[in-house]
Amino acid sequence: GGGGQIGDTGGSGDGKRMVLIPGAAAEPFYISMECGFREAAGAKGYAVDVQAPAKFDSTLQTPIVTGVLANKPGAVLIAPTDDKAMAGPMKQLKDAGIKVVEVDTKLEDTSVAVSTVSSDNEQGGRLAAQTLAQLVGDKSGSVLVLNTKAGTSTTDARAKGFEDEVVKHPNLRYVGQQYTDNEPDQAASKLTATLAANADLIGVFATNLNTGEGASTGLRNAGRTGSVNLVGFDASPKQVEDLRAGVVQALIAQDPATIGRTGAEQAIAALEGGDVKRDIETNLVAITQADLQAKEKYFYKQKC
Amino acid sequence: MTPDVRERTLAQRLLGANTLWIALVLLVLVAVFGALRPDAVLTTFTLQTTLVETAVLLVLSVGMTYVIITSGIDLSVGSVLVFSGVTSAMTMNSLHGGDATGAGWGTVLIGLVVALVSGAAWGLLNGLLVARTGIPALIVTLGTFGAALGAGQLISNGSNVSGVPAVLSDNLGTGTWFGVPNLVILAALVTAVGALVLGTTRFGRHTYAIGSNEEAARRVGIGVTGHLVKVYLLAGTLAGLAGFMALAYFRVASITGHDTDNLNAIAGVVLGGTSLFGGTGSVVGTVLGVFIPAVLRKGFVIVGVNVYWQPIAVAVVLVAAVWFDQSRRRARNRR
Amino acid sequence: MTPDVRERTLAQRLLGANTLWIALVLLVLVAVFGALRPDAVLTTFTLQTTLVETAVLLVLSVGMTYVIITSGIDLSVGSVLVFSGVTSAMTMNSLHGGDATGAGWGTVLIGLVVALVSGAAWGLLNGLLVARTGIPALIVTLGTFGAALGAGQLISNGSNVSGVPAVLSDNLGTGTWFGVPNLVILAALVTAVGALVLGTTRFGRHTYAIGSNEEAARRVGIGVTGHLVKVYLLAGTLAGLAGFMALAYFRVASITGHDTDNLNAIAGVVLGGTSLFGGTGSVVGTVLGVFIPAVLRKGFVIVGVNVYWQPIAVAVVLVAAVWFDQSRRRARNRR
Amino acid sequence: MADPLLDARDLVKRYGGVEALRGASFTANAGEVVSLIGDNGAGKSTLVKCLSGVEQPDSGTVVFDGAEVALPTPTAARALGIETVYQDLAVAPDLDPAANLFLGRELRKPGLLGRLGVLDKKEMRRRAAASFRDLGVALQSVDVPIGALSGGQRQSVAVARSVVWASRLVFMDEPTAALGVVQRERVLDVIRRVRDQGMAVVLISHNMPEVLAVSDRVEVLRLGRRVARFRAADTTVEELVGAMTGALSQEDA
Amino acid sequence: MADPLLDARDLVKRYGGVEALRGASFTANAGEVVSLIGDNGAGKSTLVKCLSGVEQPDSGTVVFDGAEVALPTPTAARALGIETVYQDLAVAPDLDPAANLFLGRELRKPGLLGRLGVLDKKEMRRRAAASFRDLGVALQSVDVPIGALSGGQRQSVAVARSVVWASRLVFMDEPTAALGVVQRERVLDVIRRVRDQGMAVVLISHNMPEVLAVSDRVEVLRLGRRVARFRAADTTVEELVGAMTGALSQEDA
Ligand SMILES: Nc1ncnc2c1ncn2[C@@H]1O[C@H](COP(=O)(O)OP(=O)(O)OP(=O)(O)O)[C@@H](O)[C@H]1O
Ligand SMILES: Nc1ncnc2c1ncn2[C@@H]1O[C@H](COP(=O)(O)OP(=O)(O)OP(=O)(O)O)[C@@H](O)[C@H]1O
Ligand SMILES: [Mg+2]
Ligand SMILES: [Mg+2]
Repeated sequence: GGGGQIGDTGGSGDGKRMVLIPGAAAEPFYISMECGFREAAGAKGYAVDVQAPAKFDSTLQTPIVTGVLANKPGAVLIAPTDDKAMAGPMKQLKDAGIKVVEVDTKLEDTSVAVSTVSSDNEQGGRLAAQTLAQLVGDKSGSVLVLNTKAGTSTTDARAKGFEDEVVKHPNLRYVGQQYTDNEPDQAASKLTATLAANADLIGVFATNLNTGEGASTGLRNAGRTGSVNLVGFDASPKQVEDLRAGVVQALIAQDPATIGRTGAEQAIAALEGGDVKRDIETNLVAITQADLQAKEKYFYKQKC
Repeated sequence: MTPDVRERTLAQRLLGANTLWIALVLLVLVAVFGALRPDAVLTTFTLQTTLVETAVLLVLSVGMTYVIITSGIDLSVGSVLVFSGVTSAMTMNSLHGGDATGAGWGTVLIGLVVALVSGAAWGLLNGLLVARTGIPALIVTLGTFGAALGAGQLISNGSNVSGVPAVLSDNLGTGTWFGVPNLVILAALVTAVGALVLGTTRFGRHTYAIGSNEEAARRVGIGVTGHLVKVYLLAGTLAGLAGFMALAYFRVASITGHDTDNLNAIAGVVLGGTSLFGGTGSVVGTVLGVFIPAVLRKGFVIVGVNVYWQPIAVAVVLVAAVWFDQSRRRARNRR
Repeated sequence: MTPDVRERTLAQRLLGANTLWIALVLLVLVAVFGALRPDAVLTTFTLQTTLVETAVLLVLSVGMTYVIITSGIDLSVGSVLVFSGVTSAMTMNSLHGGDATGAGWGTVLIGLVVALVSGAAWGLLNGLLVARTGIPALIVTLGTFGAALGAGQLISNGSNVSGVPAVLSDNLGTGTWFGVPNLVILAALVTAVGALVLGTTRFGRHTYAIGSNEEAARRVGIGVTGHLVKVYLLAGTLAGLAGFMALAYFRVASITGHDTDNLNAIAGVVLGGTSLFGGTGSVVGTVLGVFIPAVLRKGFVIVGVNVYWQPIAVAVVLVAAVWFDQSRRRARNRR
Repeated sequence: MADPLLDARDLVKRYGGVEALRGASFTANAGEVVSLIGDNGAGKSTLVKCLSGVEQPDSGTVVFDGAEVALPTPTAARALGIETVYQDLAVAPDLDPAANLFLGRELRKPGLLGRLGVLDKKEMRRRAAASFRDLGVALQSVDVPIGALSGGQRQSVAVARSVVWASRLVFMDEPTAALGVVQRERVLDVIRRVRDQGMAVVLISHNMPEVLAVSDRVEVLRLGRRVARFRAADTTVEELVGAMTGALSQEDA
Repeated sequence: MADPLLDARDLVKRYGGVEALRGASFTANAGEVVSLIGDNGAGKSTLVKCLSGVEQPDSGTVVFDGAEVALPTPTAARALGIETVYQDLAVAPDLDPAANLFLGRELRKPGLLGRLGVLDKKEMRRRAAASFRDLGVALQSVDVPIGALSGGQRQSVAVARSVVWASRLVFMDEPTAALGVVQRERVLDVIRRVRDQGMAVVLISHNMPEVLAVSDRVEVLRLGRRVARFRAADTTVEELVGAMTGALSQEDA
């Protein structure tokens, strides 16, 4: 007779407060998202708070969700770090009457959030492959994917999209992906090792910031900057600078500020009884040196 | 010449207990956070979630306590947890046509056995290598740390495994019993048994003896090799159980996010007064040592400390807690 | 009754050297990979890149060798590296109007000093806490591990700092001298000095003595507290230097990606024959111990081992190498 | 004379370049105290370690009770009824005296609990206290770790442990070195008592009067080899010292 | 009589609930060997530790050379010219004998290298070999770690270390316990020589004949208190044993 579920004991909270729980602290992507969020929520007179896990990791994000839950805000914007593992904690948010809006990433279980604002990572990977194929033209050679850690859903999706697309280009020989533990020095080392084994390497897709930085370091050490086309993901200031300097040939950028802004708007709509759209997709763009100026608005920010 | 043999009184024992002061630190922490945000901290909900989020780590740390008391170390626990979760989830899925979400207790039981056996296998490997070859435990378990994770990725083809039976996650994962989360009850049981075995049995005594002076233990005829194998086997099996618990709680066998479980477990054990050089320590201390960082992190989130300040604050309190504990203990010895 | 005192011959010393067998392991590894892919492995390019990619870790490991010989441990090195890189890069930037890319040697020199001082400061903190308070080194440095990273994030507001002077990255970062990367020359210098100081000086002797029997060292009048502070200070300063080197190499002060530097450095040191219980070890061993995993990782990518098998293969070779080393050494002692 | 209980022949033991034993032989008979003496570094402790399974000799044979035996581990030696007080004591410094006395042979509670491995700490403490009283050891407190005891107290624990458990042979490597006058007498009494129960006792000591007082026979080791054997009744301190220092040596030792 | 070199009064030292010293006093004069004797656990080693800066007494005063001194660290004691052979030897087991002999006082190479801290290992080894020869210690190899030496060899290293460096007072806590007959004589010779150089030597030993042979005075500790003092020439083994066991006690000790 003593059975029950965690969180059965509820209460009511502060409806004029919103919390953003990004996937990780300190990433320009999430900082840009935070900027959009603060701007939109602040404009409507909401108190805002941001609680980020130190790393993109569901075991670190879970205690934050429950900690935030203890404070009972009106709405929570969250980038779930795992599409299943975060379902439990996020469901608790919902059960406590908090409006949940997913930003950037989403749960497999679509019944938890009132709205999802995201860009499609797999689509981004495909875009990367297309961009690389354009950069290479009709030259042929090997291409490599530098991924982070096995099991990281976002970067795995990017790699998968790339893989699906790259095989459609017969002049590009896909040599597979290497995991780097998200450490720049491993990325550099694995890149130079691949170069040693495949002298005809002409393209590299680095699935996030750290792998991109490691890859450019590796290429620089090998003296192959420029001759091997490096496509990065995201557009943090350093990456943009590298693109400008010709270290990186293309970047696949998301639009985090819009995600944050739209997420806040959806949350407010849900709280105030407005119109809530269940799924919103934001743009992904490929930036190359040629259209650098034109796409300035997609650059990520270090601070608001 | 008559032996002047006195036993210590209960009060002396309690005051002398290595765990008293660190327990005090924990109490103070809770009191401080409670005073800052009584509405959010001192609630059943916060208590429940703090306990449940620490349950998995606690189970890992109980095994780690044994290992460290033998003056060994086990860096592999986090990876073994991942491996066991993956094998368990995949077995359950394959028994139930690829998705075990709707599976029954029978499947869950098989999953549990698979998790335990997977963990035990890695533990056995660790134990055999450490006990028989003279390779430092750090190297052996650093090896299995990488290998178990790699094996888990290999089996799951690099992605998280879902399809955890709902009966498992609803009951063990998030269920409660008179308000106490079932996961916490399980962890408490494991901890209690671990503490009793260590404190009152021959097995526990030999664990201390080996850590205190391995050569002496060998010379008095303790089967040091066999005992060490058993200790690592225990740590591995508990890591397997922890993997199963994580499966129930997170509803997915995640292959990321357990890189620092080993350091967290070690820190909890050492914080609880167990010496890295072996020979002394207790499971009760470990419990306290595991909860201090957990309470801190939780408290800081609730109180709303800036994310970048959080690790700094945790570090300061951690070091201060041990400092306090150490100087209290020293004062007691000087008394 | 006349003392039968013999000195060992050079050959005996060499054969007796603890590092001989692990050096052999490294040679065998290179030979095997070389035989499998002679065109890709035995090239100047692969040699250069392997050396340069290991340079930063090597500098960290030299400091770690000292710490472990005193029977301590330093988990904070990776975070201190990050912190030093951040402070150094930000100082250079602020001296040059927000972007130091075009800055000259003067700015670089100031950046170097800032990196060293930042590292030294954390080292000093570690040293003071370990030596004066009796808090286990594991706890102290686990604390500073979190705190230094948090402080780095706080200062940089959580993001990577770019704007590294081109003169720095072009010269130290990617420059070579008669084909040898400058970064490697720097690391080799640090290592050589580290090895000489440990092996031939009073400072080195005291380091061994403290690790071998701290109480004995104290009783013969060695300033154990001061010495320990110096050892952690050294490790911190070298981590600062490593941070500066990483800055030159990556052209950015990264915040993430150094979580496992500590374990990598410790593994290298232990692989090189230094005991975690202190008192024995050598810098030469550490060099070999650092290169074995580096060569393995590189070799497996070149040879084209499946990504999921790579960590498993690394683990197996790592454990096998130490096993071989151990049993050879034991055989030598039995000879 | 009856067959010796223990007969070791031509044991050789090298540590790296150091030859600790260079063909050492040694004999012990049941019901007799035999002293093993020799200079520092003569190889006495090494011999004891080889005969109690702690170290493996590089060559040589060991005959126990008429049969050639191998002693690969201390457990093998203990199984034959051989107990040893090691010179370096081999105690667990973090455990208390009672725990050390019963180490490896802990008493368990009666009944189910015992079968589960639960220790009977009270009984062990009681018996330990009795053993210590027997040896004249005064302890101010029984639950301090043994590492905090005085040198002599620690040695008494090691001695107590060996005589409690031995059934055939006891090696005692300098058991009285750190003992006070009274405790030393007690230990010598214990040695005689053990001998009278029919066991063999091998005593290593640098105290010649003590050696002559308690032993039936004396064997002398020098530079890793047996160089002389004496009946205690027929010899003098001078003769023993002469044998140890090489001034005197016997052909057939 | 001149003022004593060292005069300790009413030292109390507690470890948790254990009272190791309960108001112990002790006196040593320059140019004299004074033996400190007592039962196991009487507090002798504790007293030595308190007087050599290793432990801090809870109360009591220490007068050295006419002035009250505090001995917060071993270094403070060494600065006063006090050296100690500890019962637990306090050597670094991983270092070789020469390194242990010179530990904390390493010789450096002449010139710049020396100023940089570079050790003169050869010279240290040479001098160490000479010291060991002096004490009659035979080592098969000088570069094995001291942990691999025989018990007596290790003890000789500790003794050598103390007499090489002392200038005013040497505490020797059971320095001969593990020594062979010859080495023991050498150490006693060394003790006399040191005394004749005008230093004070404090000898702790359980070997009464040895105590009477080498000392000028004897002080007896019992249950943490000084219970008797004797001139060695005027006393007997029986009297000493009586004092140690409590059968005999002096009013004004
Ligand atoms: N593990 C070891 N490694 C190297 N040499 C060793 C080792 N053990 C012993 N020896 C050497 O072997 C010789 C014999 O040592 P052993 O301990 O047997 O002497 P002992 O007769 O017991 O001396 P003591 O009376 O001083 O105890 C010594 O020269 C010692 O240095
Ligand atoms: N660190 C400690 N903790 C607790 N008790 C201690 C400690 N050190 C010594 N004692 C106790 O203090 C008493 C005196 O010990 P001490 O070593 O001074 O004796 P001792 O006279 O040197 O004896 P021995 O002749 O056996 O060496 C003993 O009862 C011992 O158990
Ligand atoms: Mg011996
Ligand atoms: Mg003593």
